Amino acid sequence: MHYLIIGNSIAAAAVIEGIRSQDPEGAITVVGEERQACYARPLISYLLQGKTDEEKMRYRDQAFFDKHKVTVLCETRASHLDAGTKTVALDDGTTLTYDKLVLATGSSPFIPPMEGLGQVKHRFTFLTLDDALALQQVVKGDSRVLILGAGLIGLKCAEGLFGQVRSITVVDLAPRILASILDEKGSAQVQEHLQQKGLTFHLSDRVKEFTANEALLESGTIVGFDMLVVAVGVKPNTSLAKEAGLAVNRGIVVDTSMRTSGKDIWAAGDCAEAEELVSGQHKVLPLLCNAYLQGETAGKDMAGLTEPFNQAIAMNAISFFGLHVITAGLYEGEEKLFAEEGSYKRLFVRDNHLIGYILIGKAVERAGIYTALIRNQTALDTIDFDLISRQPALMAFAKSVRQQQLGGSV
Amino acid sequence: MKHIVVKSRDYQEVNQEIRSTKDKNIVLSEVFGQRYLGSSLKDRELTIEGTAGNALGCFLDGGIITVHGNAQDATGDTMNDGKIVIHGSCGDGTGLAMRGGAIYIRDSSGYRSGIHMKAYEDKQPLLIIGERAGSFLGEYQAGGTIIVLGRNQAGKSPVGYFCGTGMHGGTIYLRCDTLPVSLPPQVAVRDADEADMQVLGGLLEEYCSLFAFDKTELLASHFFVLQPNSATPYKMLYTHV
Amino acid sequence: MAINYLYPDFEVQRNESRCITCRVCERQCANLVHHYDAETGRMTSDESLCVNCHRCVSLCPTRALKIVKTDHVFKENANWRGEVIQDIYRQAETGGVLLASMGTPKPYPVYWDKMLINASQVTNPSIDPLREPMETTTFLGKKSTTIRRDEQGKLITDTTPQLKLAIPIMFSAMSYGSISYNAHKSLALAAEQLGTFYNTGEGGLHEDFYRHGKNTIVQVASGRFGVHPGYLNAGAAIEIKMGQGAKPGIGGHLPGSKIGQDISKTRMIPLHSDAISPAPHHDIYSIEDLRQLVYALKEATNYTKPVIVKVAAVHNISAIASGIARSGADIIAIDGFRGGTGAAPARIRDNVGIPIELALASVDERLRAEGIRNQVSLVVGGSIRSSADVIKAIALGADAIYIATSALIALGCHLCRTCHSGKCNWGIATQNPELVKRLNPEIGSEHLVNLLTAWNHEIKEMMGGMGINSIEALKGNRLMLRGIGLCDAELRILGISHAGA
Amino acid sequence: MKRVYVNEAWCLGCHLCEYYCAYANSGLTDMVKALKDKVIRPRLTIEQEGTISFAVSCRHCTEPLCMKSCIAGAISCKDGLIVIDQSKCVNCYSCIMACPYGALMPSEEQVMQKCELCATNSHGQPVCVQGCPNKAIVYEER
Amino acid sequence: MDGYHQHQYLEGEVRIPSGCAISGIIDRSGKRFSGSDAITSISVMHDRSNGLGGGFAGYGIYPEYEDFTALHIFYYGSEAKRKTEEFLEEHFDLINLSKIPTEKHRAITDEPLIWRYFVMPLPTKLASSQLDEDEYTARCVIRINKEIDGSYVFSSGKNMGVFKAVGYPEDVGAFYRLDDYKGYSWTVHGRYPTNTPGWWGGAHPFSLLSYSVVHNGEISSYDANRRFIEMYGYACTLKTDTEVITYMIDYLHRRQGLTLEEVSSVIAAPFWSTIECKDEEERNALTYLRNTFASMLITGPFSIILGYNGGLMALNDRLKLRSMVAAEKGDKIFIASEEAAIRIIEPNPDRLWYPIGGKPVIAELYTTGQGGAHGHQLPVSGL
Repeated sequence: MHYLIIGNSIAAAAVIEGIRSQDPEGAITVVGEERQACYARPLISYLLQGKTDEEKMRYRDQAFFDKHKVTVLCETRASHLDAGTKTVALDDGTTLTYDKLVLATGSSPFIPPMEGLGQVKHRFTFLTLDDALALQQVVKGDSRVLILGAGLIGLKCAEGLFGQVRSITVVDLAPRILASILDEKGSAQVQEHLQQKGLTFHLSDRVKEFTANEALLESGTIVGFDMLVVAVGVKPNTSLAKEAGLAVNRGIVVDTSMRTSGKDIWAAGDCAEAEELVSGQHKVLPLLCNAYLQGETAGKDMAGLTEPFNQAIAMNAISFFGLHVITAGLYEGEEKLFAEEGSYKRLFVRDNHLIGYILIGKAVERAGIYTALIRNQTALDTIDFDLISRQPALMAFAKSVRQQQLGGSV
Repeated sequence: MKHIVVKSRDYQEVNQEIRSTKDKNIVLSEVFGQRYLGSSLKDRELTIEGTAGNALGCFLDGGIITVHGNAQDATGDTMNDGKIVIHGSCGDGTGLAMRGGAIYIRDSSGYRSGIHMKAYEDKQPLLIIGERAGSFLGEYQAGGTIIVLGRNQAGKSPVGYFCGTGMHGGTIYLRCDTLPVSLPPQVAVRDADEADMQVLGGLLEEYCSLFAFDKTELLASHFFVLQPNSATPYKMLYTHV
Repeated sequence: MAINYLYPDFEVQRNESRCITCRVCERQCANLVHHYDAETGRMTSDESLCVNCHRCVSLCPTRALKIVKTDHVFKENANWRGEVIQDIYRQAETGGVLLASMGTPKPYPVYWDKMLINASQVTNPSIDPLREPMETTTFLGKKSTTIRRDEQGKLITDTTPQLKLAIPIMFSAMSYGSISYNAHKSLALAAEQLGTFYNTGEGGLHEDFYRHGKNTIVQVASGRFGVHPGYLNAGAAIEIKMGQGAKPGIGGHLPGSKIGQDISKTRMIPLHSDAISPAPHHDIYSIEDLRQLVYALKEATNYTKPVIVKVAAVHNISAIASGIARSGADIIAIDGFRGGTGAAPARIRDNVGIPIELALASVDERLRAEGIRNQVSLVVGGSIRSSADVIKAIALGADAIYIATSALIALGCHLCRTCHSGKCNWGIATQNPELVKRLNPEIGSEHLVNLLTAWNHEIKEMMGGMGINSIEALKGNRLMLRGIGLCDAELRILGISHAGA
Repeated sequence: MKRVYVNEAWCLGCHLCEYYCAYANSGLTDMVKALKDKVIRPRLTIEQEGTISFAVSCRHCTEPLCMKSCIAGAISCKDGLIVIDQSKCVNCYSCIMACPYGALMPSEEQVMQKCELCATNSHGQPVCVQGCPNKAIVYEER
Repeated sequence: MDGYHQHQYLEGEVRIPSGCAISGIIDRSGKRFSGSDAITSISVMHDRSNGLGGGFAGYGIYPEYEDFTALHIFYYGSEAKRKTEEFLEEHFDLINLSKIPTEKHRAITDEPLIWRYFVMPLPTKLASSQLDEDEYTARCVIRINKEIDGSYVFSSGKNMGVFKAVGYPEDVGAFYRLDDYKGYSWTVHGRYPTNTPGWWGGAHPFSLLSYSVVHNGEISSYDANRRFIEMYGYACTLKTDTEVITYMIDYLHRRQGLTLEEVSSVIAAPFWSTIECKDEEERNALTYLRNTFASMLITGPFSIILGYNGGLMALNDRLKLRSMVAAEKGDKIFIASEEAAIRIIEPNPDRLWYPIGGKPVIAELYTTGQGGAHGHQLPVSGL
């Protein structure tokens, strides 16, 4: 039995663990494009900040691969997948055959066409370790940084660079920051926090034209910069799948066992498009937690244990300069709002279920209890919702449930 | 060879005569229960014909005592070294606090045999009983080895009640198919394994040749091995004022 | 507010350098002694509310607390002592009868402490209880007076019903109501594990505890609370309570405020109505009436349960015991005047009755003199504090011992003697659910089992020292006792010689 | 595996477990020194409402969502014990988002902490259990 | 009271624990033999005595008076004798009275007056007492011992007699000229009391009616036993273990009608753990006996030989803390503290065994009992 994993990040590590929980012997090969061994991409902003280093960033160390008897091919790109012959061609000219394949190819930055972009000398994306290292190379104390995109990646990049550069300006087309995960009030609160720190925002705006060191915005504003980071979004890496004729929408379509439409081919992580629990729709959820759970599910399924994973929900835990934000699910239906000094909480309820929340500041404590309400689709009339909406607490559950949770099996 | 006819003579007199004689071999005949015969004897061989009295060979320190007949109570009391061979049976308290040497009994022994037997370094006492032993065998045993061969017992347990009670060291081997009743909680029992049989083979060598028993036949039977659970059975008993 | 003559008995001493303001003292004091002062960030206390129960002291994780006796004094007076004066103040102010809890604190002689136990030397071997069999199994009940045989000459062995105790110690009567559900449960679980018995007291048997019936003695007292045929048949024995050591001749009452749902159901009386136990049984005004009740209970239980008659130790106890022995009772329980109680008038508790040691000695001797000692078993209680007390009681002639205060102490009681307040911080003498919860029966029963297991070990060691390996050979074996510092009259009553003689 | 289990019937809401926990994980040998005049950060939480109270701490799940959500690979399972490598933690709160018991919280040093059954401090045995006066928290195999 | 006793505690004024040697012989065919074997046997165990007491019981020694109670009485002074004889005449027909023949022995001193009476209860007195003859006699004996100062009945059975004194037992045997008596069974005792007074009455055997007990050991249950048995009309005047054992056996065997095996399972009751192992019927019986007569359990080390008309019973405490050996040769059964004490009179027994603790060895005349020596045994083979 030969398991082949294309991609060497979180999903890949989880696939390995999934396989090995069932099959201690089958051969496993990992093909990864990057130089570095398996690491967690979200950590790159912390690398810039100096909160971690390359060594600590490793998601699984070499001993992990040794223990699980995994062959890792780094800096190797899979160039072609033939589902019929069950072969994968590598860009070094060799071909690997597989019995079972998982595509964990992740995603790539999306760079929209922009006039004059080619003239910009220090131009970066911010997704990989190499991106961060390249950025680090040119950062100087007097650098002016322009970041396109006020989403998670752009702002984490801003936080990573903060203090090491002269100025940071963020431009986004949307009228508010973190528009994909926050509501207006939440955005405003975070924005205020960031502005207090010294970040400059140009929202509802876009770059019309670049020169070497300036960007002319549509509003007419001219922003001078020494370094440019483009962080407007990512797109799933689906080309291998498409070539092989697998069903692909935005991402590679998979079922709850992470099987693609192709025989003996699974997909997991940022490249995959699976059903989201709350909406019931197929979505790409580029979240580390999902990547892991999908990878684990795929790995187990490949090795013979089918344990469907159907609890994927959109969620994010992020912090900027000590201000923590945790969000999950959909922002629809009835809502309950609790806002006070330094704390913001909005809960979304539909049909007797919690379907989403936004928590900022102190309100993030024990957020997982809310997450579990969404995940487990707990009927709210079985718990003391009044109590739990004030404060996430097991107290809100019936005594028997508490006994099960705290005194029973886990 | 010195020959003493004992009959109704006072034990002090007899023991005095034993001590004062130069002969290596001494034979006592017509013995009727005189006490302390062979007490703390060293380097000498004593042969007794008749009934050896209480505390035969007490504090024995290397001598060899052979009895043709039975011995009474407390045979080998606190013996340190040497050998006592009984061509017959013993009364109660045989091998009391024995801490070296060997007692070989052809037939049976009474209550409390091997009580408080103990071992230290090269002092490894051995008590072998051919047929059966009374209750409280190996009571308080702290070391050494007791073997009961259960001859002529038809596989039934060859010991009485409360075998090994208070045991906190040493080993008891019982040759039988049925465990004794009322074994105390301090005692762990197991079936003898290959290694035990090896040990037994060594320990029974001299015994079998002395009484002309068939060692192979004896070893062909099932043995139980009794050992203490703990060397400190009292540890959990106390709290401090 | 009027003048308050009373100064608090105790002072709460808090070591500020150790206090970490965890506030456990505040949370755990039902008397509301401790408070957290947010302004200073420090704990404060109101000692006038303190009953010295040590709950806060025991739970303080840094041992920052201790309770000390106040050094505030009245002018010294050997006759008009401070406590005497304070009692007068209390009564003058309220017009009330002084109420108190647990056994008398007065310094009467404790004869247990004036008796010494024998041990073997040379002529007789002492016995090690860890290896040799050492028996404490005790049967309570009437023994046959003559041997009967069937036609084949075989012994007829059907004795009257007996209680078999693995250890000669039982938990004496404490009602559900006077003590908590969890205290009762602790006793029931421990009795079951130990192979002995606990006693319902007169409060009936909670439905949850019927399952412990084979280790339960059900009590029938003057109030007859919760008594019905199912109850009588639920236990292993029935005890008729005539009196109690702490308050001979006195009834009792559990105030309606304590009669909550559960207790109301168990006692079978209306919610929040007083539970009144009259001083006498109103069907027993004489000894022959006692016989009538004894046999009524035997009839109701088809002669399957031994009947115990419990009386307080009073002056003519030996004559009373003789009468009880002839009433058909199987077991006589005698409660000495140092016995405890949930609530008793202080003057009665402290002044009525006689010590159990003397009562026991004289009852045992009297029953023997009359040749009827074997027709009845004798159980004594009333401040048995240790295994040595047990040994001495049995050597004086008791078959078994009742303990209650010792058991409560094992459960955590610190003898603050304010049971009557209902605010027991240890969850024992209270019905407040928040306080009751503090006594986890798993811990409670474990402590009781530990205590009696330890006592039993000590009993066995002492028996072994005397060369006795069965408890029955100790019973009434007064040669094993010697008096120390006792006068002739005391020695004569106890039936023992003075040490050295 | 032995775990800490909670029986709320016996929880008195005395909060001693929290103090013992904070002390045990303080690295100091003197409780007073460790806790006096400090805001404590215990690794377990007493939930209290009216007369009900109970302690909540890490359940050491066999399928630990915190571990699976940790972006830094800082949470791992060692023989059933879920432990945090605080040197790897970047304080992103993904674990807080994931844990259905709300059993993780930031330490004073702003990295995540949680109950590690005192296996990783000098006490070796859960101190909350030892300090509980009423066996409302027990440490056992179930 | 004589001078000797005025300066010392009397037996009975203090409790005297003692260790000892015992021996017993019975010829089950009823053939009578002299007391010399018993003397020889006990002399081997000289070291177990200390000269403060020795004594014998012989059964079948008065065939010519077998229907009469033989009273052996010590008198300290003629006043005691006068009072006692007055009492006897009031209650009994006196058939024969004489001094018991003795031979001066230098080791036996301070002897009291030693008299023997063969008596039968006065029929009218007996009838009005509503008692049987044994009970009537026993009560009279107890009354004399309790109430008449200086007088002590030390033997009161039929066709049997106790002979005892202060001294070594072999000397006591010679003093009483036991060579001249012939009996089918003999028991003998050498005493090692650990307290000073050696009083003639305090020597063993202790006897009531035809029961006689020799005893080796010291019981720890003494006062529990005494206070219990005294409820039933016995007065333990001597404060010795043997006295209380004798009374208990009398009570259980004669008055309650228990068999000797049942008596043994009361006074040397098996441990509860042992009782638990028995089948239901035996378990019930043992539980019943132990529970009913709980206060008659004897604890502490003891080995006794009970003599009675027609047999001997030997019994060890249940832990067998005292030694005891039994042997058989033809019609004879031997029991002794030490094997040598048997070998000296019978060097080649047919079999020899160690009785088990708590289990009686009972040997009876073929004519009166089962004739065998039965009971549980720890056999010694190879003889």
